[in-house]
Amino acid sequence: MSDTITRPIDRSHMQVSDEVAIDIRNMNKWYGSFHVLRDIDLTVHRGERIVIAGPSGSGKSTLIRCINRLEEHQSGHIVVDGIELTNDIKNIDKVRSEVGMVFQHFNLFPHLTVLENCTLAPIWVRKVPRRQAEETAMRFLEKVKIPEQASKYPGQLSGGQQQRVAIARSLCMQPKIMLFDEPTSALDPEMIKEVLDTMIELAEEGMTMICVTHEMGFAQAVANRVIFMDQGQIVEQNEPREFFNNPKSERTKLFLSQILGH
Amino acid sequence: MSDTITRPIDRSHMQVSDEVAIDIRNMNKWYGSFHVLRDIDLTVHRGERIVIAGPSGSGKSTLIRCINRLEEHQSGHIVVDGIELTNDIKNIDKVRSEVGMVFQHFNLFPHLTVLENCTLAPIWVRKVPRRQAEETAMRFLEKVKIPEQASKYPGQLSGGQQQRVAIARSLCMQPKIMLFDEPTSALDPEMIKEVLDTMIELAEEGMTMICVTHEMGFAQAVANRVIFMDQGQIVEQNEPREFFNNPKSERTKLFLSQILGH
Amino acid sequence: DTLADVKARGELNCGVNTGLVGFAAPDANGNWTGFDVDICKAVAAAVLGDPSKVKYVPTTGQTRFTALSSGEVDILARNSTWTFSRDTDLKLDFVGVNYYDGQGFMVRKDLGVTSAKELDGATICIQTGTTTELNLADYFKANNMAYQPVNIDSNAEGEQQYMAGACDAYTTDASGLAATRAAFADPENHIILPEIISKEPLGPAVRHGDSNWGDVARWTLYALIAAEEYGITSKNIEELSKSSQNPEVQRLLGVTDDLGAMIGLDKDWAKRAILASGNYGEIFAANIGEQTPIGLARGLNAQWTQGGLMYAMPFR
Amino acid sequence: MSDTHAQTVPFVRDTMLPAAEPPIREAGAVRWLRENLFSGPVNTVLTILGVLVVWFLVSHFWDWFAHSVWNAGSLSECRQIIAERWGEGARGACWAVIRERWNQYTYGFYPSELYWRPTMAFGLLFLALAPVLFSEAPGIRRIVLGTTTVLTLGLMVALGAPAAWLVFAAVVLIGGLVISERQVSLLLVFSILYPLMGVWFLWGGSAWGPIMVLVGPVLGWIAWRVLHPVSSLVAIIAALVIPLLWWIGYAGEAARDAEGILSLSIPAVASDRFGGFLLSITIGIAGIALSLPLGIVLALARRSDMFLVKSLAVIFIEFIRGVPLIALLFVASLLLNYFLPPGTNFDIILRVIIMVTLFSAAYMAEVIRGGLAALPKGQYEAADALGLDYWKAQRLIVLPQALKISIPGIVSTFIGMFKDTTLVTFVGLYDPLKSMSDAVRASTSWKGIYWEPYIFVGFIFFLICFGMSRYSMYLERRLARDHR
Amino acid sequence: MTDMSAPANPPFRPSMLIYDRRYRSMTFQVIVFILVMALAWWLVNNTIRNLAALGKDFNFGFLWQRAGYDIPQTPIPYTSDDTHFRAAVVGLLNTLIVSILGCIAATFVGIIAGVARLSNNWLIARLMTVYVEAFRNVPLLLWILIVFAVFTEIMPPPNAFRGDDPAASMILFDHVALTNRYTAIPTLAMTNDPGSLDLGARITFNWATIAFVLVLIGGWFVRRMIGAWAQRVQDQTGSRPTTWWMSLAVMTVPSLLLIWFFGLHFEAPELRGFNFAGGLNVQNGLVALWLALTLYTGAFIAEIVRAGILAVSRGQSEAAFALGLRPGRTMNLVILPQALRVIIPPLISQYLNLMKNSSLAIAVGYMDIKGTLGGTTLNQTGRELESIVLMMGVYLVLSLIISAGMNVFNSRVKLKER
Ligand SMILES: Nc1ncnc2c1ncn2[C@@H]1O[C@H](COP(=O)(O)OP(=O)(O)OP(=O)(O)O)[C@@H](O)[C@H]1O
Ligand SMILES: Nc1ncnc2c1ncn2[C@@H]1O[C@H](COP(=O)(O)OP(=O)(O)OP(=O)(O)O)[C@@H](O)[C@H]1O
Ligand SMILES: [Mg+2]
Ligand SMILES: [Mg+2]
Repeated sequence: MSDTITRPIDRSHMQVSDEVAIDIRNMNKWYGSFHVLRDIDLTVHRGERIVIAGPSGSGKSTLIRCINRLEEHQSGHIVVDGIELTNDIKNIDKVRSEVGMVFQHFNLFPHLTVLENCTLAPIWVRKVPRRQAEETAMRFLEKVKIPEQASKYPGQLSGGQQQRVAIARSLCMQPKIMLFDEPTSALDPEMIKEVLDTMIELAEEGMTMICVTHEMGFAQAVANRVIFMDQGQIVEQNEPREFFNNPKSERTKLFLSQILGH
Repeated sequence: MSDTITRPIDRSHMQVSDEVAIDIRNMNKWYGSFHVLRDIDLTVHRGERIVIAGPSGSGKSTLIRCINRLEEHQSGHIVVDGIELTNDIKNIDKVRSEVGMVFQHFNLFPHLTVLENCTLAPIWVRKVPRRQAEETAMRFLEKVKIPEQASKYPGQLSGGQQQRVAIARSLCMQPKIMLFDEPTSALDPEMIKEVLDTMIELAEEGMTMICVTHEMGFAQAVANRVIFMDQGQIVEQNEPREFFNNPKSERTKLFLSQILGH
Repeated sequence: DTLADVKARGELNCGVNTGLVGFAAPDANGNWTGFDVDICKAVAAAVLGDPSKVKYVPTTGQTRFTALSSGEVDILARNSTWTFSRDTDLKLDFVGVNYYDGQGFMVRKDLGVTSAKELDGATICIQTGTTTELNLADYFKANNMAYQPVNIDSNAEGEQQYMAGACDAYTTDASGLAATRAAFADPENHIILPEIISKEPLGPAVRHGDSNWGDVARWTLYALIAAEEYGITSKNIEELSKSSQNPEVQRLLGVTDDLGAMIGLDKDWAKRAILASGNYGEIFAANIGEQTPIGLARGLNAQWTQGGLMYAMPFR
Repeated sequence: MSDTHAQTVPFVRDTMLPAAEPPIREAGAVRWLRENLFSGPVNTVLTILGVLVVWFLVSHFWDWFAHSVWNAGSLSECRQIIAERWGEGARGACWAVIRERWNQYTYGFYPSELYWRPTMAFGLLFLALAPVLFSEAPGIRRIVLGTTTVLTLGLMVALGAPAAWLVFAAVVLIGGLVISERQVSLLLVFSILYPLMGVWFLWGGSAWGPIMVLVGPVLGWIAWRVLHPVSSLVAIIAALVIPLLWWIGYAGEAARDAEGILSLSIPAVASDRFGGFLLSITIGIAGIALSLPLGIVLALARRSDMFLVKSLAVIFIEFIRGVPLIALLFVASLLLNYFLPPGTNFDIILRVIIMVTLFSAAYMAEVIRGGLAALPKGQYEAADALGLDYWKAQRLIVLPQALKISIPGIVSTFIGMFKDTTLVTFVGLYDPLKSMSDAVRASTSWKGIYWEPYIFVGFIFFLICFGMSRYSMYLERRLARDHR
Repeated sequence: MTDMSAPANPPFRPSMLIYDRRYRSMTFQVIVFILVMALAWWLVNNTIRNLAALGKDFNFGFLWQRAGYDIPQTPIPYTSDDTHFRAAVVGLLNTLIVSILGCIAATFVGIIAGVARLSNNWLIARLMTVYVEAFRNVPLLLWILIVFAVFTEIMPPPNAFRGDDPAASMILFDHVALTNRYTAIPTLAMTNDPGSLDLGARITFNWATIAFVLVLIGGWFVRRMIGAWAQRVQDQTGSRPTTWWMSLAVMTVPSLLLIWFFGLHFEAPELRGFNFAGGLNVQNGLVALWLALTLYTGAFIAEIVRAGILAVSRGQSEAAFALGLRPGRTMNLVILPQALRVIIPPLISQYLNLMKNSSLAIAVGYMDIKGTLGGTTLNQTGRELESIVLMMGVYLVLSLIISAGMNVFNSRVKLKER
């Protein structure tokens, strides 16, 4: 499936700054007595684009869901944009409005139009006037190339369009960081490309991104770093070319052979 | 999707005998006043593997459902294994226990375990002792490569596994003919392969099969004949290589360009 | 303090029957009329100066006493029998008797029964939640007879059952029987058996523990009875209050002595009460007397001077 | 081995066959009869049985219905007319009782010169419901509102409503119709104000009462606006406490004072004059309007992960659902006064409404809980990820969807509750079914009439409930379509 | 989990009560708890003050006083000399009788109507639709009154059976008389009466009854054993022996023997005096209530059954047919087991509703617990608080028992899924 990325990518804006966007130290998480995440250490710099890969059940989703506190971690520290994630609701709210998230199943609000989906959070969380929120929303809908769908309901759109709306919805909060959890895996092959293109465009603009995906073409094209997880641990991380051509650990090799051979 | 068939196929057993398994003559069927099947003539020999293709709504499902009398035809004759399908309940019963059918949505019985799904019909229809029925069932479950799931419930299995159980369930009645109605179209791509492999194995053993499918790779690999239907009629039939490389009718060409271009 | 409450509210809450022709029933427009209703009017007139300032609260046999004790109604004028346990255990105070009644039976003439003693094995309709239920059980037990009760929760339903022949006899207070029979299309085909199996002194009741209010209710009732005794009617009352020389009448009508002040009312309280719907005799005649369809004779309810039991305590 | 067999002659069809007509036994009435009535021996027997049942019913009841009398002053007159028209011994229905007591059945003992008030209140109710019930079906909404407007105004004229109020009703209804064509959501304001308005129309008295009640939330909102920048906690507490204090402390007084300054009174009608369908509908509507919010709160509480809150909700719901409504009504009429401070004594209708509300709120909570459970978890997560807090997420994302899913359940709860309003007869209120019919039968002229009142009342209930259940089916179908 | 280095807990600040997720829910719960307790205290306090003001107390002693009223239909011996408590028990038993009979009959009616509504017979399906809609959209109270009225207005009074040329006659070989008061049915009498087992409190069971119950239970067990045996044979040989005649014999023969042994026979009711005697007179109140509850609840059950059957997708029966199963077997082995999972939970809540609705007995004078404890007893003693609390408690316990049963069932049949 690596052939989905077709056009040459402009990497001119994709520079990584020294500022730390996310800092995870020694983080552990359990579900009951099941140890899902073990001693995760990860620093993400502003402007970095990270792809997380790994077998099913390895804890990829859990990791990124910890970053905006959809899941609570039990030990260690997560600092996002300088704010430590604790049980303090104010901090959580602040982090969540800095971090956008796109889910595998889009999770659009079916009872609201596309435009309303996009303006909801700016209006109610950021307290932006409606007029202005709608203008911003239209701008982002244009960016994801579906401004003409603004007044439709999500149920009337195709999967790829829905996912792009989901991306626009997150962008409307003008987040500093975007998290993607397998954004293309629920889509039909033709639609995958639409969504990946949108994501590449974002990457070109220098957005800090963490993306769980098995689209290796995408990883090679845009990622600064690929992280491979297994059994709740980060097994290997490297820049993409090295990662694909010259994996270090046995597990990674096995995984890559399955993914690419398929 | 033609790349799903990877391994070389052993065609040594796949010989077609002269015996007629199914003979359909001049068959017509209406739903109310809608003429679904028009003048169908089709002879299937023992050991033949037939793939039926055609646009949606062309009557493919209806045709194969007529063969085991899930639908009644209104004129013409259908003779299965020497038995004419009429309203005679005994004949219908006889035909149904000779003909296995696999549905698009598996239709496993969710309240029974996999093993019970497989033994239900042998015990109650064929009056096989339970012990023996279970042994047979385990044999077929092994053949479809999921003997270890025997005591689970269908709801606990993945789609591909469920479809393989459905195949095993049909096989347990040791039918002479198997009908498949788009057996893979409700499955995720990785699971399609599992099911197709199972079907290829069956084909290699010389089972008479009629399969409605759009998996052209499968058709090319195992079919003796591809039948193309449109508007309730058989528009073209040919051996697979000819059918794909050199379609005669305009409709077939159009259809193939859509399917393969995709 | 109920009196003050009523005055402050400007309205008297009066508990009445949900519908018993002659005693209390709403007409098609919701205007209440009847023997018990007139008691309410008299009390309202005495206390508030206006007989129309009454809110009628229809109560069923089951809800009536609670309505009173919970304060939902100020006075219960709903043909309720004065009994020991009600007066004591139920914490009610009966203020007097406005109708001396007794429980009787009504049967169809063609049943051929002439005495209650012949009712052994009969099916009998009774209204639940009344003393009749208890009296009936006691009477049949005492006479060593069996019966099958049919417990019905409203008077109308009971009549319906009786008329359809679902019970051989219908039992309730004799007054009720008469009222019911009077309303039948064929009253001549039904007879009321001679036996009266219980004493049913019916009277208005108030909550236990508020003697002031009890006094107001009691003496309003007596004022109506006394008025009849002294010949004061709603027609001649104005004239009498000016001309009568009878000292008791003068006291009653507030010409001399201010009896009203002693119960927290003004001088003219009794006059207004009598004016509301007339004296006891007038009320009786207008609602249930012989001229009405119900056609009850005064009987026990005649003035003591006429050989009856109606006896107002002296106004002094 | 050859795997291309001699039999697989290539075949191409050059001319497509046209569709043919089905054979005769597959079409028309013959087919219909064969498939629907006589498709086997069992079915044939059933059909014959069914015909027999229908025949039995018709033959036994037809003459009674056919011999209907609509115009008579009493039952005996009715019987006389029947005997005259259809001969001695003929049976017949005497609908004259309905004709004569029509107003009593509809309005109870409501003062007849004020009949127009409940009529207007009922008409305006549809305007208030339109943006909720028919928000996405402008066609149906137009028909409903148009009919309501015409009917309400017509009836009001017929009932002799004062001209000023006629103008008022006309302005509101026609204005509503116009607004609903432009932007339905604006009508929601009217929906929110309607309960107080409806109460005022029905019970009358000074308009200042409802207005002062309304002032409470306004004060709360102002307090919240003012205090929010200081501290959101204080703001929330103030927004909750100030309206309460206002209602308990000053609202009554303020209403009296305002009335003194500027009188806005219409004649008051006491609760005991309510009866018949007016009573049923009043209790029903009040019950649904109050039980819905309470049900939502209970449902949210029951799904909460706070143990105490959840247990309280469970206990309450299971308790209410475990006892018969009639027992609760007896609590309302017999016990409620025990539970309140000595000396409080409030309207029996209000008490019944409270109990009916609690009762249906428990059922409503279960219905809404089902709706909440049907929402995919992703919706909650998406709301969280966007930074919406609990209440905002509930209000903007969860409830709008959950309520929509639950509407069929809510409607059937309402049907059940509306039917149950007949039970108020056991606490001495004049419901249309038993008390009112008993009252009618207690009069000399209609004594002994039995079936007609029951059939009439049953028919009206059937119309209303059947209408509602059809509405919910329509909604179910529409929702099924909306959800892809 | 021992190795987890907990994040350095920030020191506690009061603002954390609101802003810290862990404390916030606690704060909220404490507030709710205080409010609820305050409300409860307020209610209880009011009640105490009100009772004191009225000079009443809260005391269940009245239950042991003489009741003084009669009850038409008593499943256990009861006279007006018995206590209010016994009256309440009679009421409770009456509630249970009508509820259980109602549940059984409503289930039958509901299943038949539900299946008939799905029938491909147009006429039957339409008739059932009319039935279901009529009962679901009209208040139950009205149906009770109408059914009751049908009995009182249309059935003949007992004395119509009198005379040489009676206006009415008994049905079922002169054994049953339908009157406008009751249905007189025959009682069972024995020539060899074995006497009764006395349980005290004047509650007795005839030994013959006990013998029948035991024989039936025993027969049921034997039947199950036969079933298990048939299953074993089928498992071994593949063909299932026909067992219905064995089951039938096991269920009937011992009972027939007992009937012969005890000399059991019907004693037909006979008109004596005003009423029928010698048989059992089943009050019309009970019959009407039972019938109305049955038809009303049956309409709801019909919808549940219909929905349950529709919930099993068509694919299931097609798959079964394709395997060669006959329609009857398909119903038993495939459709019903799945439909029942869908049907039974709402079915049980209908049972609950029926039990609660039986409190409308008050409308037809059937003395259930609402009629005795919550009606006459309450009224005669004026103990409304105690009576109603007790009565609600009884209903609550009954409901909880039923819903506990439902929960057990639900957790047992839950489909296993991923
Ligand atoms: N709520 C939960 N309770 C208990 N265990 C859970 C929960 N959510 C996830 N898990 C388990 O935690 C592990 C990690 O799950 P996670 O969803 O993070 O995996 P993943 O790497 O994203 O896999 P996939 O590629 O399938 O999405 C899995 O074994 C899963 O079964
Ligand atoms: N029960 C039915 N009643 C009426 N029309 C039907 C029925 N079942 C199918 N049809 C119609 O008959 C035609 C043929 O249906 P069929 O399911 O055989 O098509 P198909 O070739 O299998 O299509 P698909 O690829 O979508 O499965 C379609 O137009 C369909 O709408
Ligand atoms: Mg995942
Ligand atoms: Mg198909």
